Amino acid sequence: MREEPAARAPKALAGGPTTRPLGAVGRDTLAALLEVRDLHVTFRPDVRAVRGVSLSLDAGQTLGVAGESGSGKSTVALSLLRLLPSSAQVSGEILVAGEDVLRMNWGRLRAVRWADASIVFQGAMSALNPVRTIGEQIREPILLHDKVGTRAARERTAALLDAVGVPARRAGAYPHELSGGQRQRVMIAMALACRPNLIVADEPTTALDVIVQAQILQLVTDLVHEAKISMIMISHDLSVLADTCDALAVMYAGRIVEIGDSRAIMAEPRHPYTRALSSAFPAIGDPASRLAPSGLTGDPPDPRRIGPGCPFQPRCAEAFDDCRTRDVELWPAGSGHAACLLVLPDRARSASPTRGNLAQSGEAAS
Amino acid sequence: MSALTAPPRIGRARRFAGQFFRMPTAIAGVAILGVFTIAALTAPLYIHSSDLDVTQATGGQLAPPSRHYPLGTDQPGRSVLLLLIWGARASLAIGVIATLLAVVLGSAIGLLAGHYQRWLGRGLMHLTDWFIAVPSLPLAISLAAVLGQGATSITIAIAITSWTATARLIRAQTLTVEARPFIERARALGAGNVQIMVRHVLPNVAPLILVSTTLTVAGAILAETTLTFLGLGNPTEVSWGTMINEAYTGSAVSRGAWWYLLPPGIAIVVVVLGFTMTGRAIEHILDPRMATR
Amino acid sequence: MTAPALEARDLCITYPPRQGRGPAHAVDGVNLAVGVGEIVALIGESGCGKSTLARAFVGLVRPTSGEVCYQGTTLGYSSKAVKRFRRYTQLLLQDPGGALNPKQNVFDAVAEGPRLHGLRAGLAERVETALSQAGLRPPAQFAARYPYELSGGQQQRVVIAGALALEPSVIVADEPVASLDASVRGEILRLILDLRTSLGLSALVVSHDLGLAWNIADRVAVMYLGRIVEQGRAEDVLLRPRHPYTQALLSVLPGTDADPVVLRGEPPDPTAIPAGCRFHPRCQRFAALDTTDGRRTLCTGQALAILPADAPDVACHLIEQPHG
Amino acid sequence: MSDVLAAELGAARGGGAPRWYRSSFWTYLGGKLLGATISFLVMLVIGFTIFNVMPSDPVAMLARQHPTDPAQKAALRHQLGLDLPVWHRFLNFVGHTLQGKLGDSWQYHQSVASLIGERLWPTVLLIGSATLISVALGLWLGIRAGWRHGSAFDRTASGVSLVLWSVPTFWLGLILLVLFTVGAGPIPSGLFPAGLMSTPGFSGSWLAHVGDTVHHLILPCLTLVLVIFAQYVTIMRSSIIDELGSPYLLTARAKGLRDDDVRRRHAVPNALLPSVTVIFLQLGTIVGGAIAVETVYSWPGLGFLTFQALQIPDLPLLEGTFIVLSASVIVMNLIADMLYRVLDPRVRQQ
Repeated sequence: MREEPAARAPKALAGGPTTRPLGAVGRDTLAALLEVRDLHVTFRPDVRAVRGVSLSLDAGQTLGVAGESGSGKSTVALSLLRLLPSSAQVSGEILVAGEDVLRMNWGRLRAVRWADASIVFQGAMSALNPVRTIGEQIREPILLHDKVGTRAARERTAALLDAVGVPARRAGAYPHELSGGQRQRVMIAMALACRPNLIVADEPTTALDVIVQAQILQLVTDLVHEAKISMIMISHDLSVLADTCDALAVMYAGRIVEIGDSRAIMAEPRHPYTRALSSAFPAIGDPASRLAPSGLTGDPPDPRRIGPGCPFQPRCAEAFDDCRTRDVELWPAGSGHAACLLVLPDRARSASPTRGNLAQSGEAAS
Repeated sequence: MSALTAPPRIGRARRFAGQFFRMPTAIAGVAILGVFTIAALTAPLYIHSSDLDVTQATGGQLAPPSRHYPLGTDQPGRSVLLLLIWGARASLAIGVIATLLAVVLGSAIGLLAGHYQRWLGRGLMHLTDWFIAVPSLPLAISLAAVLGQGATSITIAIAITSWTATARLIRAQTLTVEARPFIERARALGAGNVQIMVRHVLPNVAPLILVSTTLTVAGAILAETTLTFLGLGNPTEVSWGTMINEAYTGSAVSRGAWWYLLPPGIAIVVVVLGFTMTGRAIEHILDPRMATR
Repeated sequence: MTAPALEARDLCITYPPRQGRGPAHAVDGVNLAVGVGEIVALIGESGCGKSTLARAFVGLVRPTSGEVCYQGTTLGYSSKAVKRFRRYTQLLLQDPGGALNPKQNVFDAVAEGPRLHGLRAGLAERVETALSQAGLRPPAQFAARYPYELSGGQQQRVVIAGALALEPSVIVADEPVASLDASVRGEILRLILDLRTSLGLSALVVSHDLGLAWNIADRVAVMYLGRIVEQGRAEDVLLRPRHPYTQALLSVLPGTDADPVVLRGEPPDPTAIPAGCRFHPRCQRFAALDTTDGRRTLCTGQALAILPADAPDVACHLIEQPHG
Repeated sequence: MSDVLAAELGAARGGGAPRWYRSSFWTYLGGKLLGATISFLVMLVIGFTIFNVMPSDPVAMLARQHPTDPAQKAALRHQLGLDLPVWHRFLNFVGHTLQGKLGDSWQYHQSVASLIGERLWPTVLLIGSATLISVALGLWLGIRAGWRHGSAFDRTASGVSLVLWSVPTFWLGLILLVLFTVGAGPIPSGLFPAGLMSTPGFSGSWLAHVGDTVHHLILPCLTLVLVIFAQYVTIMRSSIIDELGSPYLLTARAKGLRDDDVRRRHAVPNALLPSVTVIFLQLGTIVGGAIAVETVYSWPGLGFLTFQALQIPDLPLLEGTFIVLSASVIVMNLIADMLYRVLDPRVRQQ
């Protein structure tokens, strides 16, 4: 086990592969709770789902990861606990409290799973075992990790169910007897069962109605702040993340294209894709989007065929020649970072950006 | 003016053939079926009635395999190899015909039971479930016994007892296909029941019908050989079942004449394997999940 | 005043009782009209009956009482009448991947409608125009493709092309963009808007997403437990909501600064509709009334009238002045 | 095979399950009992049609052995009640069957019911032991093969079961008979008895009798097991493979469970349900197998009785065995439905 120096001076912000979202207020003496360094995930034979993602999270901090299907956001979430299928080739480092998950032996990994970090999956209906009661499924990790008696485990389960707003007497019920909202609450109770330091919520409210979604989001944010647990929430809806998380990371084609304080990013998105993503969910009352839905032409990127240059170039309205050739990295932009040539101060950009992508690719509209 | 013309559909067939002949199980399966079918069809060319006639047998009684009789001889002295080839005709013919009857009947009932949810569908479903409750071999034995010995009664007996498996399978697949939104879209476009079944359900169920056919033939051949072994076949007709029956009733078993007992059994296993492997290969390629991935 | 392109008059749809639960009043008295060239958004939670209503509008579901009128004439349910009607009202579904037969290529999928309605003359041209109207340019490149070779957005465009091939006058879309990527969502909504301007198409879009209504709807109707509780011009309903349910829906939207009204209780159950105003068990305004207030009995006891089809209105006892 | 079974398993998992799934226990039981009775009646109709309507003239068949003049034939026809209208004969037939009066065997001049009574126990012993072993072996192997989908173990297990599925039962019996009784090469002859259920004229303590019967049972049971367990491996393997992709397994792994626990506590309970249904649906094939095995080993059960009934053919005896065998399969299916009810909480809960 490589001995990890306890205190690490934070990497310089500019250009460093590890970037620290600004949410945390100067608490950098303690090792970050979670630090991902240059994570690459490729599914055999040639699907490059994650192409160099780095981020870090301190205790009590919440990070929202936004992105569409194929952006690699769920792959990052699953790789944090090494839950990817065997066809995945993973490289880079994932340090949970300083210990690299990718190099842990199976015994140590199983001890970390759910005790240090737990996951709330999207489709609660299919993420719960249909033939076992919800009480059993919540007790399972408690009995496994905390080595307590079944009576203590039952009490903890009842307390957890109350905390998430599900009557404790429903512990004997089966998943198919609960509503969508209740099932998601059970998932949250299960995630809190072993008092983890980190909760990863993978699209926790996508399949729910607006009102139930609000209830669940409010529940998650209250529980997380109360217990000072850090959280990574994953969603395709930027505004949901901005409401619930301190920091925000936008992913596209397996990379982070923008990262920073969520309020700053929502107020002034620096990357064209972030702008398009936030305008895809209009704010009611904003005259700009009245009878004017905005979207992106072209298709989401195919992880098998990602060429040089900026992967967003084919769909970017502000692209210019360099975008097709020059590699982009997370450069400082405003209070956060963005992976786009537009944020570079130097004149690397050519004088006039050619009119968007329509000129170059004859690719039909998506 | 329009550059657009209805695109040809042969593309799909060529794509299927390309994938199919790259799978080892497919090649093995088709090879087996090919060899047996050719042997069975060309049998009359090199096997004369004299070879099969007990009175004109030339070999020694239960003689072990020799140069002249590669698989040895049977009780009356006929060449086991020639009997084996001639026997293939009966088993393949009965197996295939019985299966065609069973699969056509089963698919129709399965399709209707799956499509018409209301009384017609439930009625057919119950009919199938009641029929399935009756064990197939006792029913086949009874039918064959009453209809008298011979190929036709065995064919009917097998057909009547094997349509239910196909019906259940096709009904289950029809229900899954009908739950897909494109059926509702077709109905909203104005399609009637017949158009929905023929244009939308059938093409999506066809792969399973094809696979179920190969599996039913495999089962039919096993049933045919069992029935002939039990003495329900035509005793004068040469078939694998009768060969094994004679091995059982005759003294071959007690005298350990393995060369008379082994070949017909191995032939059955190989043919049945041939059908199952082909069926499994077709299913693997036409698997609806594969198509939509 | 020309008759509306599509209209529901006092429509009720009740599903028969199953396994010990009473009959489900999915649609419990609805008047809703879609004017010619107008886009109406019908907003509601899942289980409020909006999908059933959408299917009733295209004649897939027979109403228990009330009627569906197409350009003023009541829809008959004989197979001939329904078939003729189905040419002019087209249905869009939520899951574009599922809405296309995997064994059919794009040409056959689009030509399906015309072939069913016997429009075989000039079929290739009809399919080609439909594909390009739906934004799939150049059409020849898509004709031979199969659904699994297309992206979500392209699949939905093929479904739209299939509808356009029959030159419909009304499109009824049930959650048309709910399962599409955010970026592609705007493109499909803009296509629906373009079709309205270029072909004069009217559209009823059913969704749970208020942002969608703000994006493309002229008028908005909010549905709760089988009935419309508020309707009117999009600007009025979305910016100056008057029904407590609409206010609650808008208040919980992420990104709005209004203090969120998070309704208690579970989503409504169409087999057990509360007496009086059906929203009162979850209504924040009703909960705020102190117990002595006379109007409480109104909410719990007196049923509300069914809103008329076109005039903007609100179904609530606790509204002071009528709609502006 | 996997997709064929997937469709089958889908139906069994409630993909198209009829509405009774959610009704109360008693309506469920009532529904199933009604279904079983109707199956029984349908089976009686089939049996009646085959044995009484189809054969040209049972009396002619009967008279073939000993010469009888037309008057005697007419008397015989009247005595057998053949001159009554068909539906009347059917009612008599049902009445007699329910009272256990299955007519008399032409061959053995003994009542069919008594014959069947003697031969019932050996078949129950054979089928019971073979099924238990096959289910245990088949499920165990199927779970392991399915769980390690695509591994060498999986390929061999499914390959072996595919071959065994293709082997005709009676031929396999003969081969084992030749191998173990007549002896071939290294195997000494006479290792196992050549047939029957007990050595004729065996005397000895009760325990020795049991030992002798078991010694006779081994080969027939082995033959039946080899053929049936192969099907169960395929069914179970396919059902486990269906579960492999389910998200609740991912949750279980994320909880830190060992791979064995994920399989044992989560995948198997879900995969067991549809497999049990499909297995019990194929009980009929076990009865078929038993007939072949009993014939080869002259095991004195209903199967061998069916074979013996084929000699003349002895129609009343054949009819009797057909009815009893079919009734036993119907009862086994009923038990299966009850078992499924207990296993699947989604059903039991209501």
